[in-house]
Amino acid sequence: MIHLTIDDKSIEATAGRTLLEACRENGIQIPTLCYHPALEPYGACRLCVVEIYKEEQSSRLVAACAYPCEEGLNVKTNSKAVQRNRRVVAELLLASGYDTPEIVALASEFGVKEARYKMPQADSCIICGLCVRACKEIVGISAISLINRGINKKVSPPFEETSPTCIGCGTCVLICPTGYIKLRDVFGSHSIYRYSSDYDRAQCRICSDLNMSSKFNQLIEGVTSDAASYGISGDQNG
Amino acid sequence: MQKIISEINEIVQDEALGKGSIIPYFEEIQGRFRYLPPEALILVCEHLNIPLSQAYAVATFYHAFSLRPKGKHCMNICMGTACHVRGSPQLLDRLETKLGVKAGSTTRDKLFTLETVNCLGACALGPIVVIDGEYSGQMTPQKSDALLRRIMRSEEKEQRG
Amino acid sequence: MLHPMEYQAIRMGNGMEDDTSPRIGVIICNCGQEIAGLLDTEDLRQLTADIRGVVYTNCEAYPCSKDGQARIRQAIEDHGLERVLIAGCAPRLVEKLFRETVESAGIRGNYLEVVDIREGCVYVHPNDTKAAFQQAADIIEIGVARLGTITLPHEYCAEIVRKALVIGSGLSGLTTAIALADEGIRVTLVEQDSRLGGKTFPLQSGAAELITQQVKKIKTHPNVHIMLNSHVTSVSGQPGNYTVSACQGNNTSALNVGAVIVASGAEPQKLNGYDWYDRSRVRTHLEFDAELDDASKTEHGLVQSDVVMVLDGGEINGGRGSPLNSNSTIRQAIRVKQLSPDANVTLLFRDLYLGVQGGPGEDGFMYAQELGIMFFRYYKGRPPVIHDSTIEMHDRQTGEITRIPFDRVVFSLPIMPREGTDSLAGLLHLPQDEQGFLIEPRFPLRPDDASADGVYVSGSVHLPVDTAETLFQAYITSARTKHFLAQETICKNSPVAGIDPGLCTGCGACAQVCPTQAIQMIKRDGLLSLSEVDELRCIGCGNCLVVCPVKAIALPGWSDQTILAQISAALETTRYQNSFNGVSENKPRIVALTCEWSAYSAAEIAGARRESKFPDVKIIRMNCSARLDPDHILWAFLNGADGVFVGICNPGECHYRTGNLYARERVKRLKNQLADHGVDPRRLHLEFMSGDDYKKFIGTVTRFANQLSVEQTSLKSEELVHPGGWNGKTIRNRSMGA
Amino acid sequence: MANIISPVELDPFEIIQEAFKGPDHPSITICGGTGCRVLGSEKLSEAFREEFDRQNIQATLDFDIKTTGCHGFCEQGPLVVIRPSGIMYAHVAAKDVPEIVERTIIGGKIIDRLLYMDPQSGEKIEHEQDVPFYQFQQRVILDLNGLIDPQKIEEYIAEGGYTALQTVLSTMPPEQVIDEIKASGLRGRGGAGFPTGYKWELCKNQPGDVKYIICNADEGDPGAYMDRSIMEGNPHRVLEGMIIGAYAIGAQTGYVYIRNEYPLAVKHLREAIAQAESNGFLGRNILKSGFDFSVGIKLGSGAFVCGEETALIASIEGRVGEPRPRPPFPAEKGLWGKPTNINNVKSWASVPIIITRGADWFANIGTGTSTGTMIFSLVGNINNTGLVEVPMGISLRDLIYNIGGGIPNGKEFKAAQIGGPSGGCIPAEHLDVHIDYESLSALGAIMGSGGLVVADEDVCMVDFARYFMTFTQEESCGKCVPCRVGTKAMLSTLERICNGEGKPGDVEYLIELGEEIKRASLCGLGQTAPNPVLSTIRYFRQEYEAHIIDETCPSKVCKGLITYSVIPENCTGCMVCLRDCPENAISGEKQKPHQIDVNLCTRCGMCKSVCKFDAIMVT
Repeated sequence: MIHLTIDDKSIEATAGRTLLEACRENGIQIPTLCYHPALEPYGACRLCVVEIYKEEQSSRLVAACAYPCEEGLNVKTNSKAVQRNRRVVAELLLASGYDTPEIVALASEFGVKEARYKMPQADSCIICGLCVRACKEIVGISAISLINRGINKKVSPPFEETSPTCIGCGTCVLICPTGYIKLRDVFGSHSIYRYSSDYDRAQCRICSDLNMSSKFNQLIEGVTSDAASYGISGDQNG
Repeated sequence: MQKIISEINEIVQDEALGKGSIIPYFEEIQGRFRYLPPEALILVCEHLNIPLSQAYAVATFYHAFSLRPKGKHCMNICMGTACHVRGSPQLLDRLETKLGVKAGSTTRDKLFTLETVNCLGACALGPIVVIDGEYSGQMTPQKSDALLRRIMRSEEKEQRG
Repeated sequence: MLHPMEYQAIRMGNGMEDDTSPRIGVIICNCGQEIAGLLDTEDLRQLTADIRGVVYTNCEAYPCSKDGQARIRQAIEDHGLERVLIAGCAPRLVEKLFRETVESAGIRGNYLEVVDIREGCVYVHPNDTKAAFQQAADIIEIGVARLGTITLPHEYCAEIVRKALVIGSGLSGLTTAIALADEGIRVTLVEQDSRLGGKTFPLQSGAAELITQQVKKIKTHPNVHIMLNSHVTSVSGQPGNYTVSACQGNNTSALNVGAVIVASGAEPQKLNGYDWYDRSRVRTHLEFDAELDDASKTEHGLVQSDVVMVLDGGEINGGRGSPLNSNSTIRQAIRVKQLSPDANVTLLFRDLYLGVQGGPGEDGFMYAQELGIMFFRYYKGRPPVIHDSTIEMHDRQTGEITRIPFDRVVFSLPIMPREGTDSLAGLLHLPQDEQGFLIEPRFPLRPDDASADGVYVSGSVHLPVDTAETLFQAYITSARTKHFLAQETICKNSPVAGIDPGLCTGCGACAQVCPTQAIQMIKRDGLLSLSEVDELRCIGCGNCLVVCPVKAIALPGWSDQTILAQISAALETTRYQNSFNGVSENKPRIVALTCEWSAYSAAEIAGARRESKFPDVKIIRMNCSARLDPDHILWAFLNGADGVFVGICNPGECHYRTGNLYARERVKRLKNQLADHGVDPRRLHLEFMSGDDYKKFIGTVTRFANQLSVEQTSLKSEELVHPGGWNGKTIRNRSMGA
Repeated sequence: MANIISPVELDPFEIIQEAFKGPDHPSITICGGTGCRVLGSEKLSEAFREEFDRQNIQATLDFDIKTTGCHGFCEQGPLVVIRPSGIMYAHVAAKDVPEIVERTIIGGKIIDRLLYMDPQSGEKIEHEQDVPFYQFQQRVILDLNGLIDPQKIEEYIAEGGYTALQTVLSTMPPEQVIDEIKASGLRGRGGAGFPTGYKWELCKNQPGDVKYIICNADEGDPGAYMDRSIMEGNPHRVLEGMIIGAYAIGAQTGYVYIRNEYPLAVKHLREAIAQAESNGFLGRNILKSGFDFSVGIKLGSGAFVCGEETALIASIEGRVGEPRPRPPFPAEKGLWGKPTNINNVKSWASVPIIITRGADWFANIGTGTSTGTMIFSLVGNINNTGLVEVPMGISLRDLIYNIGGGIPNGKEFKAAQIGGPSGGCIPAEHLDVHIDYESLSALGAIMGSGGLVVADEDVCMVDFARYFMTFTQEESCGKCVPCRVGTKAMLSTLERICNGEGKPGDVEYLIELGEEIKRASLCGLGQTAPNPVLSTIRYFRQEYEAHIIDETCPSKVCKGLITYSVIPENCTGCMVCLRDCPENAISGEKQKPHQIDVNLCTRCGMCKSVCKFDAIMVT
C-alpha cells in the first residue's frame, strides 16, 4: 500500500494505481476527456492535470490519468494553478470546436464562454484518440489511425479512403465524445481491386464481396423465400 | 509500374531491414523511388502482418517520407536559424515565385520539387540550397536564378537529344 | 405431442428452480455519479438480489478501475461464482476488459454478461428516476435470465499443414508459387494446360518476358511440384488441413495441403453469338492485333480507313468491364492512329475502366483523345447495332440515332474466367459474381472469430487485371498465405452450431441455408442421411437453428432456451410492481429483438448521444438477425407484449452475409400468418438500419410506440389459438380497429 | 565479470600505436567537415594528392595528407593546417595548392595572402593556436577533430583512443565506472542537464538482464551542429563512450539514432562501427574481457520531436514518434519495454575523457554545479561563425567578443538566443552572465544542446520569436492539446502582431498562454516551446508594444509595418532594382530616379539588397 495526500486527505492506494484511479476510488472527481478505463492512459487532453508537491521540489502539473501514485506524494486536484490551466486548455479546445455543442458545454464547465483565438475552420474532432485506441485495444482491428502531424493531425483510415479492415462494429462511434466520427467514414470495401466504375454496383459495405450485386441478391431472395418457409413451424404440420 | 512492384517486393523480402519495424523498409523504398507508392505501404504491411493504418500514420508523420512522387530535381532550402538571419526567407520567396509552387510541392511539369529543411548544419555558409544532394552555400536570389537557368538548359539539351 | 418450443420453455422453467442452477454474481456500476446520480443503485441491488440464481450482488463505484476489477476477482473466489453479470456501460466498450478480469479469476469469458444501464438506460431517462429504475431492473433481469441458461461453446483446434496448393500457372499462379516456395513452403502447382504460363493477356509490354523468366525459375525450384494437364476433382477437410485430389490424365493423386490459392485466371471470350456477322469485316481484338502487326510490316500500311472498335466488357449481356480490356483497346486504337494517321477511329464503350487515378490508363485515354480518336458511349439496353457498312448508335444526349460507317469492326470482347472456374468455385465454396469471377470469402465478425479459412484468390480470376496489378495481388496473396500457414494450429472457441444426431431427420434444410456452406449431408445407416457442421467454417449465425424443423441444432449462447428466457424476463413485471406502485398500464410493452451490429449498437449510440426522448423498449441483443425465429416473436406476444420491434442490418451490411434478408422474409410471412389468425400485423414491426443510425432507431421506435398506445384504448380481448398448437397458451389479441 | 587482461594480451593494441606515426608527424590536414566540403575541400585534397604525387613529396619529405573532421572555424573554410608547425591557411582554393606545396611544404615559407586576418586587430595570424577563435577555447571533446582522419581507427588509437575502454574493462568494475562518472559531475548535454552518473545508476539498478543504451544524435535544433561534427570528425570517441557506458549499465545492445540529414556523419559512423568490430572493440568478448556489446544505427526520419526520449524510442520501435507520459521513465520501461539509457552525443563523447584524465580533472573544469566543457555553435550576426568548445561558466561576453570576434559591420549586440527553439534570449544587459545550467535558467534561457544565435540591432525580436514559434509549431507532434492548439494560437497571434494587426491584450494573452503551455504540455517540446516568446517579451516588451500600439517595427523588419521607397537624390536610375524586383513593383527609366509602387511591393527587400547606391529607404 502507498500512502499519499490528495486534497489534504491522506489516502491509501495499491501500488501501480494512477492518481486518477486513486482519486476516483476515493470519490474525488477529476475531469477527463481522452481517458477511458478500458484503454491505456494516453495523457493527451491535459484536462485531468493535478498539481503535485514532492519534497524539496517546486510543485508541478501532471496528468492524473497517467501519473502513478507515489509514497508521500502531496496532490492538489483543484488548486488555483490547476483551475487556471484547465481553463486555458478548455479554451484551446474551444478554439477548434467552437461550433460543437459538446465542446462548448465542456468549455463552459470551466467558465470559458469565448475563445480568444479561433482556428480558421471549426472541427468537432479534438484528437483525443479514443476511437483509434478503442479500435486497436478493444476491437483489435486498427482500421483507423491518427495521421499527419501537429495541427494537421486527424483521424482517418489508410489513404483517407474507406477502410479495408473496418468491421463496422461502431465502437469508435460509441466512444467518440463529440459525435464527430460516423460509421460511414470508416466503412469500406475489402476488395483489393482498386478500380472505380460508373456502375452503381451494390457491394457489401462491410465485407465488400460482390455478393450483394443485384443478380446475386435475386438468387438469395429465391433461397430465402423457400427456406424461410421452414422458419414457421406452423407451416409444416398443417 | 510492374518494375516498381517487383522492386518493392525485393526490398520487402530483404531480411537485413527486418526486426518488425516498418521504418527501415520505408527509408529504403523512399531512397529508391523518392516517394512511397501506395503499393509499397500495402506490401510492407502484408509482409510484416501489421495494420495498414499504422503504416499510413507513420508515412504521414515523418517528413522524410513522401506519398506523392517527387520532381526530377529536388531543391531543399535550409530554414535553420543561421540561414534565416542571412536571408533564406527571401531566397525561398524568389524560388517560389520563379517555380510557381509553394514549398513542399512539385511543379506541374514534374521537374522540380521545392522543399524546406530545418538546418543542414552548414550554418557558416547560409543560406544553403541543396539541389539533388549537392550543397551550394551563401546563396542569394540572384545566384538561385542562375542555378535554375543552368538546370533548365541541361534539361532542354536532354530533350533535344 | 409437445411442441419443441414449449419443451424448451418448460426446461427453462425447471432449469431455474433446481439447486444445480449456476451461481450468478451481479455487480452494479455506479460509474461515479453517472449512474448512481440518477438511480438508487442500492435499491436496484436489493431488487436484483432476490432474482432466482443470483447469489451475490454488489455496487461498485468503478468496477473497471484496477481496484474494482480486483474486488470482482475476489468476489468470484469468495462466493464461488460461476457466472458474472456486470451492469454498467455499453458492452462493446468494456466487455473485453471484464472478459480478461473474469478469465483471470477462472471463469470462461462466455460466462460473463455485460448489460448496459448507462447508455441504455440512465442517459435515456436523464430526469425520470422511476422510468430509469424500471428500465434498469428489466435490463438486469434480462441479463440474468441469459446467464442462467447459456452453455459453453467447446474449443476447437486443428493442426495446420505447412503446404500449399496453387491452381493455375499464369503470371499470378507462378509468382505466388515461387514466393511461397522461397519461404520454404512446399507448393504443388496444378495447371490444366500441357504447358506452364497460363493465358496472360498478350497485349501488354513485358508480359511474355516476365512469364518466361518465372517459368524458368519455377521449373528448377526444389520446393515446387508441378502437375500439368491436371485439374482438381475434389476438396475435403477443413481450413489448414485440406485433402485435395487432383487428376492428371487418368491417374488421381491425393494432396494434403494447408492452404489453397486459386489463380486460374481469365481469357478473352470467343466471338460466340456474333458468328452471323460478315467475318470479313468483323474481327476480334486479338485477331486485329495480328492484322496490325502485318500492316506495320508492309509499306502500304493499314488499308482500312474507317475502324470502329466496340469495347464490350460484357456489358451488352449485363456484365462488368475491366481495366484490362479497356486499356488494351485504347492502346490498340492509338496504334491504328499511329499506323495511318488519317484513318477514322471510333471507340464505342459502355464503361471505361482506366485503372488507378493518374495512372497510365488515364494518360493513354488523354493521348487517344489528342490523336482525334472518337469516343462514343452506348447505354444499357441500347447496344450498337451492326449493319452491313454502318453501325447504329443511339445518342442519349440528342436522343437520335447516329450511323457510323466502317470497313472494319473490332470487337474487344469481355475477358471471362477460364472454364473450370465454376467447378472450382463449387469445390471450394467460393462465391461468384454474375460473370463467374471468384470472390474471396471474408467474414468480418468480431475480431476474435474473424474466419480465415486458408483459401485465397489471386489474379485475373478476381477481375481481369494487368501484369503490374497481377504481381501486386500475387505478392499480397503469398504474404497472407505465409502468415496463415505460419500459425501452428488454428483454434476457435466462438459459438458454432452443433447437431444432435439423435434428433436430426436429415431433411437438409440447414445445409441449404448455411451462408458459408459449413453444413454437409453425410450418409448414415438406414434411410436418413445426417447433416454435419464444419466447425471452422461455421460462423455461428444461427440460421440453421431456425430452419431446423425438429430443433436438433444447438448454438451455445444463442439457444432458444436463452432467448425465450430473456423475452419472458423482459415482460415479467411483477417483482418491482410491489417495490414501485406498478408499471403505468397505458404504456405499451414493447420487446425489441435487435441485431447487435445494427439496431442494438444504434440504441447504445442513441444513449451515448444523450438522446432522451426514447420510449421504454425492452431491448434484447441477438448475434444476428438470422437467429431470429418467428417463434421468438410469438413467444413475446404470448407473454403479453403489445408490440415486437425487430431491428436488423441494412441489406448488404449483414456480417453474416444474408441473415437480414432471411429475417425480413420470415417477418413478412409471420405478419401474414398473424393477420390470418386475427392478430393485428402492425404489432410486429421490422426496420433496417445501420449501426450508427441512432436517429432512425429513435424515430422508428417512437413512432411504433405511439401507434400502439394510441390504439390501445380500443382493446377487445378474444381467445386465439396459436398455429403451432400450443396447448392452452393464447395470445391476448389486440385488434387496432384496422 | 571483467577478467584482468595481461600486458601480453594487449600487444596487438600497442602494435597499432607503435606502427602508427604520432601526431607530431609532418602532415597537412584539410578540413573535411560538411561546411568546408560545401566550399570545395574535397577538390582541395584531390589537388594536394596530385601535387604530392607529381613532386613525390610522400617519399622525399615523408609528408601525409589528412582529411580531418570539422576544425570548427567554418567561416574561414576551406581550412588547411600544416602540422606540426600549425600554419593555418584560410579560404584555400584548389589553385593555391601548387604554391602551398612549393613554398610552404618544400620551401618552409609562409604565404601571407592565405593567412587568416583578425577582424579586430586587422593583423595576419600565422599559427592556428594563435588565432583568437581557438586561443580562448578549451578543446577537450573536439581536440582530435582537426588532427586525425575520422575514417582511420588507427589514428584514433594512436592518439590514445580506446585506452579508456581498455582500462575500464581490465581494471574497473561497473560500479566504479559509475562512481567515476558521478564524481566528474558530468550532466546530460542534451539540454536538460540531468546528472549522467545517476541516470546510469538508475538504469543499472533496474531488474532484468536485457538493457539498451541509445545515443541521441537527432540534432534537430536549427543552428546547432556540434553533434554532427563530433560524429563526422571523431566517431570512435562516441563509440568508446557508448561501450564504456554499456559495460557500466550492463547493456548488450546500443543504438545511435541519427538524423538522416547528416549523410556524412552516418557514413563515418558506419565505417567506425565496422572498424571497431574488426579490431575487437565491439561485438562478442570485447578485448577478451567476456563483455559483449553491439551497436546499430537508426536513422531519424525528420521529426524534431524524436529528440524527446520516449518519442525517440517509439520511432526506433517503428511507431509514430509521439512522446508518452513519464513516468515510467525509459530507465524503467524503455526500448521494447526494457530498461534503456539515453544520452546525448556530447555526453557519450565526454566519457572516455573522464576515464583517461580522471574525474577530478574533469570536475575542475567549469563551475561547481556545471563541470566540463560545453560546445556551442556560434551562428547569426557574428564574425566567427563556427563551433567552439569552452569551459562551463565562461561569460557570454568572452564567448561573443573574444572567440566570436564580435558583431559584423560594427553593429550593436542585441540578444543571444541560447538553446535554440526551446531556449530563451539573453539581452545585452546580461552579457556578463556565466554560462552554466543554473544561471541560464534563471534568465529564462536553457543550456539546450548548445545552439547560440546572435542577434544584432537590426533583428526584430517579435519576428525573431515568431520564427522560433513557426518552427516548434511545425514540429509539434500534435498529441496533446496545449502543444497542438496552443502553439498554433501563439503563432497566429505573433503573426497578427507582425502584420500590424496586434490588439492591446495580445501580449498578456501570449504570456498567459505561454505559461500554461509550459506547465501543461506532455513532453519537453511543448514545455519549452513558449520560451523564445516569453523571454523576448520579458526583455523586449517595448518592441511588442511598439508593434501593437504605435504600429511600427523599430528594426524595420516586419513586412506588415514597413514600406520601401526610393531616395531620389541617391538613385542614379541604374535600373538594377527595377530588373530584380520579382513583383515588377518598381517603375522608372534610365538615369531617372525610380519609384516603388507600394501596392505591388511585397517588401521582399530585393531592391535594397541589390542597390549599390543605398538609395532604397525602409520606413
